[in-house]
Amino acid sequence: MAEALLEVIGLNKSFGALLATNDLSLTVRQGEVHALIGPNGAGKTTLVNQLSGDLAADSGRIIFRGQDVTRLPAHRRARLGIARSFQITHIFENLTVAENLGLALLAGHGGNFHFFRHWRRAPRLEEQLTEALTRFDLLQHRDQPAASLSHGEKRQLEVGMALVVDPQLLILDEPMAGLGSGGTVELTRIIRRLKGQLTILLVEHDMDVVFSLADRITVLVYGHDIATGTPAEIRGNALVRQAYLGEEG
Amino acid sequence: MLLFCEQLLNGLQLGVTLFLMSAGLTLVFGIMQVINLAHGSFYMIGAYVGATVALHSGSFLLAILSALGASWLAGCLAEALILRHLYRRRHLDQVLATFGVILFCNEMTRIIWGRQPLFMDIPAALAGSVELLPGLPYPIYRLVVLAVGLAVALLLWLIFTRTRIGMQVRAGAVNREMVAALGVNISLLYTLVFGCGAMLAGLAGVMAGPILAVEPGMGESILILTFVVIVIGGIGSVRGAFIGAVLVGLVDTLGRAFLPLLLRLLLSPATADSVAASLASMAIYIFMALVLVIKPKGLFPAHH
Amino acid sequence: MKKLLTGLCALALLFPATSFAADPVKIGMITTLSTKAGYLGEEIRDGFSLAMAKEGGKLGGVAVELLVEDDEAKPEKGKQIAQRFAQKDGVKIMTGIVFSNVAMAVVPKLVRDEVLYLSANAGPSELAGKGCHPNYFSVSYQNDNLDEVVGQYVTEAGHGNVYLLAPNYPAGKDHLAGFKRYYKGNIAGEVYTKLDQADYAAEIATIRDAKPDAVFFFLPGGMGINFVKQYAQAGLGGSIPLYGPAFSFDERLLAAVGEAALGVKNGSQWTHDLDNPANREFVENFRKTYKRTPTLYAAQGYDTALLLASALRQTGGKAEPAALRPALKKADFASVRGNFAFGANQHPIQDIYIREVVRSDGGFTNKTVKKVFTKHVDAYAAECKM
Amino acid sequence: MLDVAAINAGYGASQVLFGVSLSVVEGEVVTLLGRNGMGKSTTVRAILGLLPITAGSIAYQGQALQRLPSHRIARLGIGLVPEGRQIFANLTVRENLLATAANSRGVKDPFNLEAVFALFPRLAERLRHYGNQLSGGEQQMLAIGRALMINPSLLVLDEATEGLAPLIRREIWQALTTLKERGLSILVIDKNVDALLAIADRHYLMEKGQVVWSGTSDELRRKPELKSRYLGLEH
Amino acid sequence: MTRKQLFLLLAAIFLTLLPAAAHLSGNPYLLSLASRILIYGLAAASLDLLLGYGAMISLGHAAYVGIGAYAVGILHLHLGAGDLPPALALLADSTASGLAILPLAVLAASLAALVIGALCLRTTGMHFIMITLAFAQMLYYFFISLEAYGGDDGLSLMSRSGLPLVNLDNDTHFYYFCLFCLVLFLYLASRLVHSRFGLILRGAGDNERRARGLGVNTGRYRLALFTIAGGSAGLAGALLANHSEFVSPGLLNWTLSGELMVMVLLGGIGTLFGPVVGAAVYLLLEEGLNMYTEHWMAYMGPLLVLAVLFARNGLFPLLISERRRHG
Repeated sequence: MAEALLEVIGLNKSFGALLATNDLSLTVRQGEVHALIGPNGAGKTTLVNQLSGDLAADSGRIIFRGQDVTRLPAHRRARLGIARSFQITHIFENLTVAENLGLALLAGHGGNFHFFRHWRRAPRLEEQLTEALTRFDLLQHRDQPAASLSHGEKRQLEVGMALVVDPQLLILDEPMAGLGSGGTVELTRIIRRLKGQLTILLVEHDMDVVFSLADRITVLVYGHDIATGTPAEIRGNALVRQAYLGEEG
Repeated sequence: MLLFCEQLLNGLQLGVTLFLMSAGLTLVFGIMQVINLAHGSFYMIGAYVGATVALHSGSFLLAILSALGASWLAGCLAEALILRHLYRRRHLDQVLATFGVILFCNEMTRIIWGRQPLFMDIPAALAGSVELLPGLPYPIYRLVVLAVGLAVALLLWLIFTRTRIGMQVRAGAVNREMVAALGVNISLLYTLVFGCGAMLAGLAGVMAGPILAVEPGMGESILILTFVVIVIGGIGSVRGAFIGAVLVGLVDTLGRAFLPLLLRLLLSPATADSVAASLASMAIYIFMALVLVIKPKGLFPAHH
Repeated sequence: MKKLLTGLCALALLFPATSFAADPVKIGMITTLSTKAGYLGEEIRDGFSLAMAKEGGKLGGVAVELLVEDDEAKPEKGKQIAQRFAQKDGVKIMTGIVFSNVAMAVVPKLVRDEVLYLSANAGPSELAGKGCHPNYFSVSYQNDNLDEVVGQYVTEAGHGNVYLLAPNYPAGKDHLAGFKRYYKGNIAGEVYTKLDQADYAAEIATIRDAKPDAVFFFLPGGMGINFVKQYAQAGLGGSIPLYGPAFSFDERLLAAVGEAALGVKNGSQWTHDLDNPANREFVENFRKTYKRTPTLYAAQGYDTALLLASALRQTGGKAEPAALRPALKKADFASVRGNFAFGANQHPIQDIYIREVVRSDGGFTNKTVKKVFTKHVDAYAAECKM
Repeated sequence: MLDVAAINAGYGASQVLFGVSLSVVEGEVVTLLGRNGMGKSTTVRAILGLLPITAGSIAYQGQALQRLPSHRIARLGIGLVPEGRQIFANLTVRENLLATAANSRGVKDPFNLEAVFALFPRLAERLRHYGNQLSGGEQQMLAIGRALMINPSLLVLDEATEGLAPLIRREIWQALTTLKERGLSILVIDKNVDALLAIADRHYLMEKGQVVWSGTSDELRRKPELKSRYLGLEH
Repeated sequence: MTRKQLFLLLAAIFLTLLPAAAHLSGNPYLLSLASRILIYGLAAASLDLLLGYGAMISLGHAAYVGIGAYAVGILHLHLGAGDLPPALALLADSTASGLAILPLAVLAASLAALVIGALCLRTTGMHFIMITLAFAQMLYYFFISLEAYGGDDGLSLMSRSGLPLVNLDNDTHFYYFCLFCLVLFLYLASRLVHSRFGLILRGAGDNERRARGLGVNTGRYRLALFTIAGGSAGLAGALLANHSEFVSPGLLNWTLSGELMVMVLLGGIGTLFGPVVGAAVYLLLEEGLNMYTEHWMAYMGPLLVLAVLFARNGLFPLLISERRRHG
C-alpha cells in the first residue's frame, strides 16, 4: 500500500451550532485520485478550506508529508505543495492569461522582490510559461485578459495555475461545475493525464466523472466521513445510497 | 471624585451625540455597503435649519421638528440623486462623489446663511443647572441631550428588536437578496434607513446648536469622529456604534480632563501641560489604532 | 487629439499676459473668506472697500484696483495666492491676511521680494521683533496687545488667581504670554485645548473645580462661541468672570453667542463707540452700506485703506515701494482709532481699551469701559533692528 | 399559473440555461429533477427575478415576471425556500418568521405563527433561538415556515431535503402533503425521487441546462431507466 | 504608434517647452503653477500605486507627503541654525544640501509608511480606509503641537535645497527638476508594475485568496508597496516644501488625502499617468473657478459628482480612448 500523503485526524469545525466538520478523519495516499462526495451542505468545501489554510480548524490535526500543517497560513501550505482550485472560478480576472500563469509559476519560487526587470525576464520563466500555455491549450489566448475567456477556458486556466507549480497534492473543488459537456470531457481528459504524476483530492458532484477518475472515494454526510472505499465498494454501500441518493432504508 | 463623576457625564453626553451620528451611517454601510462622507452635511443642515427656525419662531420644538424634516429631506434627495447610482460601485467612487457633496453643502450654507456663525439659544425652560449631587451642578440642557440620546438609543433598540421593519433591516444586513425574495422592497427599505440616518444626524445637529457654533463646515470634525466610532464598534452594528460612541466620548473627555494631572506626576508642569494637550488631541486615534490592531474588525463585527 | 489642442488653447487663455501701462494701482488682498473664519476676511474686505467707495474707487486720488482672493485659512494657499498676485498680476502692494500662521508663511518672502505688505489683522511677534522689515507695516496691532491690556486690567481689578485657556498651537501660547506679561497675580491653571475643539465641558468642569477668581481665554472664532456659551450654560458666567481679547467678542460673533457673553470684558484697540469724527463717519457709512455694525476687523481694513490713501496722495500716485515707504511711515491719516503712529518697528503706537459686552436694541454690542494703555508700544519693538 | 417559456440565463459569460420551459398548474405539485449543476437552482433564481434572463419569458397568473424586481414577484404570491436555506442567522426563529410576513394578496385564512407551529411543532420549542443555533433540519423547517408566512399561492423549494436525516425528511414530506391539501401549488427540487413520486403530479428532468423529459408520476414510474440515467449513480 | 504613446509624446513636448512659453508670454506664474501640478501629480501617482495596483484604499496618504515636507523643513531649520548633529554636519554644504535632504525626506516617509503600514495591513476593506485615516490624523495633531518646529504656524524655509548643477531657487530650474522627478518616478513605477513584484501585487490586489493559495505571502508584498508609495509621496512632500518654501501641518490633514484620491479617480485609477492628468485638471479647475467666483466649491462639488457618475474610469482612459476592464 502506498504511503499516506495527507492525513486528517479528528478534525472539527463549527459555525455557531452547526457542525460543518464533525470528527472527520481521512487519509489520502500518495499518487491516488481520491474523490470526496456527499450531499450539499455536507461540509466538503469547509473541509477543503481547512486543508488549504483558508479556514482555521477548531480542533484536530492535518498532517501533510509527515509535517503537522494545522496551524500554517495558506501561503506556507502552498509552498509545501498543496495546490487548490476553487468551486467558483478564482482567477486573476484583470491580468492576462500569461500573467496568470506567470504569477503562478513565480509564486512557487518565492523571493519575488525584483522591482525593475519585466517579470517575463525572470530566469527560465519564458520556456516554462510557453510550455504551460501549450499544455493547457491557452497559447492563442496568452495576451488576452483572463476576464474575457469563456467559462471553460477559465476553468482550464484555473486548473493550470494550480498545476504549474508542480504540487504534491492538488485539491480540485468541483472543477466541473458549470461546464458544458464538451468542457467536462476536456477537463476529465486533463485530469486523467495527471493521474500518477501527482496526488489529487477531487470534490465533485458529477458522478460520471467521479467514478471514471477516482481510485478511492470518501463519502461525507453532516461533516462526518461515513464511508471510504473503491468506486465499486461505494456503489454497493447501502448506507451511502441512503445518505446520498436519499433512498430510504 | 465629584469632578470625575462630572467628567464621566460629559463623556457620556459627547458619546450619545456621537451615537446619533453613527447609528444611521453604520446601518447604511452595513446594509448597502455604501460609504457616505456627506453624513456630516446632514448634521450641519439640521443645525442650520433648526437655528433659523428657532430665530424666527422662537420655538425650540418647532426648530427640532423642522431640522428633522430638513435633514430627512436632504438625506432622501442625496440618496435618490447620487448614492442610489453608486450602490454597486467601488468604495472609491462613493468617497469621491460624497466628497463632492460635502464641498457643495458647505458652500451652499455659506451662500444662503452668510459667513458668520448662526445663533441658537437654549430654550428658557431648559436653561440653568441642577444640583445632581451636593457640589455637582450640571447644565439641564446637557442632561436633556444625554436623555434624548439615550432615549433614541432605546427607541432604536426597540425598533430593531420589536418591529418588523427592524427585523427586516437586520435581516437585510446579512442577506439582502433573500429579504428581497421574500417580498420586501429593499431599495425602499434602504431609502427609509438612509433618510432616518440623516434625520438622526440632523437631530444631533440641532441638539448641538445651542451648545456649539452653528457654522459652515461644522460637519467635518464630527464626521471623522463618527467614522472612528463606527470602525471601533464594528461596521454595520448599531450596538457596536453605541458602545463605540460612548467609549470614544469617554476617552476623549477623560483624556482632556485628566491627562494633564497624570503627566504632572511625571513631568514638569509646563512640559506636562503641553505633552498632555498633544496626547489628548490624539487620544481617540491612538485608541482606535489599538482597537483595530487587536480586533481588526472592530469590537462587534456584524454577522456575515 | 483636437480635444487636447483646444484644451491647451483654453489653458493659455486662462493666463492672459499682463501689461503694466497706466493701469490702476493694483492692491492684492489675501484673506480668509471660506471656512469657519470666512466672516473675518469679509469684514476686512468690506472695510477696505468702504474707504475706496468713499473716493469713488480711488485712494488718495489715485485709481486703484482691489484683487481679493480666499486663502481658506491655509498657509500653503496664501503662499500660492501671493505668488500669483506678484508674478501674474504684478501686484506690489498686498494686505488682508487674517491669520498669523498664514502671515508667517507669506510675508517674509514677499517683503524680501520688494512687495509692500500692510497688515490689516495678523500681527505675529516675529514680524514685530527680529523679523521686522522696511516693507512690512502693521496697521492693526501686535498680536499680544489685546492680551496685555487685559492682563493689566485684571491686575488692576484685583483678581489674584486667574485660570488661563488657549488652543494648543503657537498663537495660543503667544496670547497667554502677552497676558502674563502684564498680569501680576497667581495663575490657577493653564490649559491648552485641541485646535478646533467643539466641546469644552471637560475644561469647564476642571475650571469649576479649580475655583479661580477669573478666567482669561484666547479661543478665536467658533471655538470662542462654543466656550462662552457652554461656560454660561454651566452656570459659571455669574460666579467666575471671563476675560479675553476682542477676538471672541466682535459684533458678528456676539450675534451668535447671544446672552451668554453679556458682561464679559475684553481688550481692543477700537470700538464703534469711540468718539472721534473719523470713527463716526466710518460707523455710519458702514452701517448704511452693509446694514450691520462694523467689527474691529472692518475698522482695520478701513484704516489700512486710509493709510494707503494718505501715502498715495503724498507720492502723487507713485506706487513703487521705495516711494511709498517714507510716506506710509508718517501715518498721516485720520485713524478711526484716534491716536495712531508707527513705532520704529512699523507697528502701531496706539491707545488700547477694555470694553464690555452690553445689550443694544435687539442684540448685543461692546461699550468702551476704560482706556487702559495710552500710546502703547508693543513688547518686541526693541528687538527690531531696522 | 406559472409559465416559463424557453428562457436562457447564466452568470456573466457562462450560459447555464438553454431554452428551459416548464409550467405549474393551480393546485399542482411539480418537481424539477436532475443532478447537481444541471441548472435547477438557476431556473429557480430566474423565476424569482434574482437572475436576469437573456431570452424567453416567465409569466405568473398571466403577469409577465421577467422585468419585475424580486420583491414584486414575491408579493404576487411566490414563496421561496432557497437552496442552502439561507435563514437569517442573527434573527431568532420568531423574528425569522415575522420579519417578512405579509398577506399582500389578502388571503382569507392567512398563515400565522400558530399555523406554522402546527405544521412544524419543533419550531415552537425553539422560538427564542437564533438562526445559527438550529440544526440543519430545523433550519429547513424554518425556511419553509418563513416562505409560508408571506402567504404564497406557489411555494418553490430548492433542494427541499438535501443533507437531512431520514426522520426529518419524512416530516418535511408530510408537511408538503398537508400544504398540497390546503390547495397550495408547489414547485420542488429534490433528488429523492421515490418520496416525490408519491406527492407530485408532474415532473421535469433537467440535464445540462435543458429540460430533457417531462411527464406525470405514472409515466416516470413506468420508465425506471430515466431515474438511473439522469439521477442515479450509474450511467 | 498607439494613442497613448502619441499622448505621452505630445505631453512631453508640451512640458519641455512650457518654461519657454511662460517666459515669452511674460507669465512666470504659469511655471510655478505647472511645478505644483507636477508635484501633486507625483503624489497622486504614488497613491495610484496603492489604489490602482495594490487594492489598498489609503485615506491617509497626506501623512507621507507631510512627513517628507517636514523632513525638509526641519533639516533646513537646523541647517540655518547651524546645529545639525555631527553625523549630518558633513552634508551641510549649502550648494549640495539637497543631496542629503531629499533622500532623508524620502527615507523618513518610507520608514513612517513601513511602521504605519505594518499596523494598518492587519485590517482590510473599510477598516483599512479608516485606520490609515486615523494614523494620518494622529500625525496631523502631533505636528500641530510640535512647538519646536512651529506647530500650527508651520516652518518657513529661508531658501530652497541646494543641488549641484541646478539652482532650485531659479523657478525654471526648479520646474525642470520637478519634471525630472516625476518622469523618473513614472518610469520606475511603470517598470515596477510589470516586474515580478508588480505582477504578484496586481494578482494579490485582484484576488487575494487565490494569490495566497499559490503560495504568496501577500502581506509582505503589500507592506513593501505601501512603503514604496509612502517614500514616493515623501519625495513629493519634499518638493512641495521646496516649492512653497514653507511647511505646515495642513499638509497632513485628511482633506489633502481626499484631494489626492480625487485626483487619482478623476484621472483614471490604475493608469499611473492618469493621476497626473487628474492633478492637472483638479488644480486648473480650482484655479480657474477661483478666478470667476469665490464660491468655487459650490461648482467643484457637483463637478466631482458628475465626474463619478459619468466618467467612470477617469479622464486618462477617455483621453487615449482606451477602455479599461472593470474588476
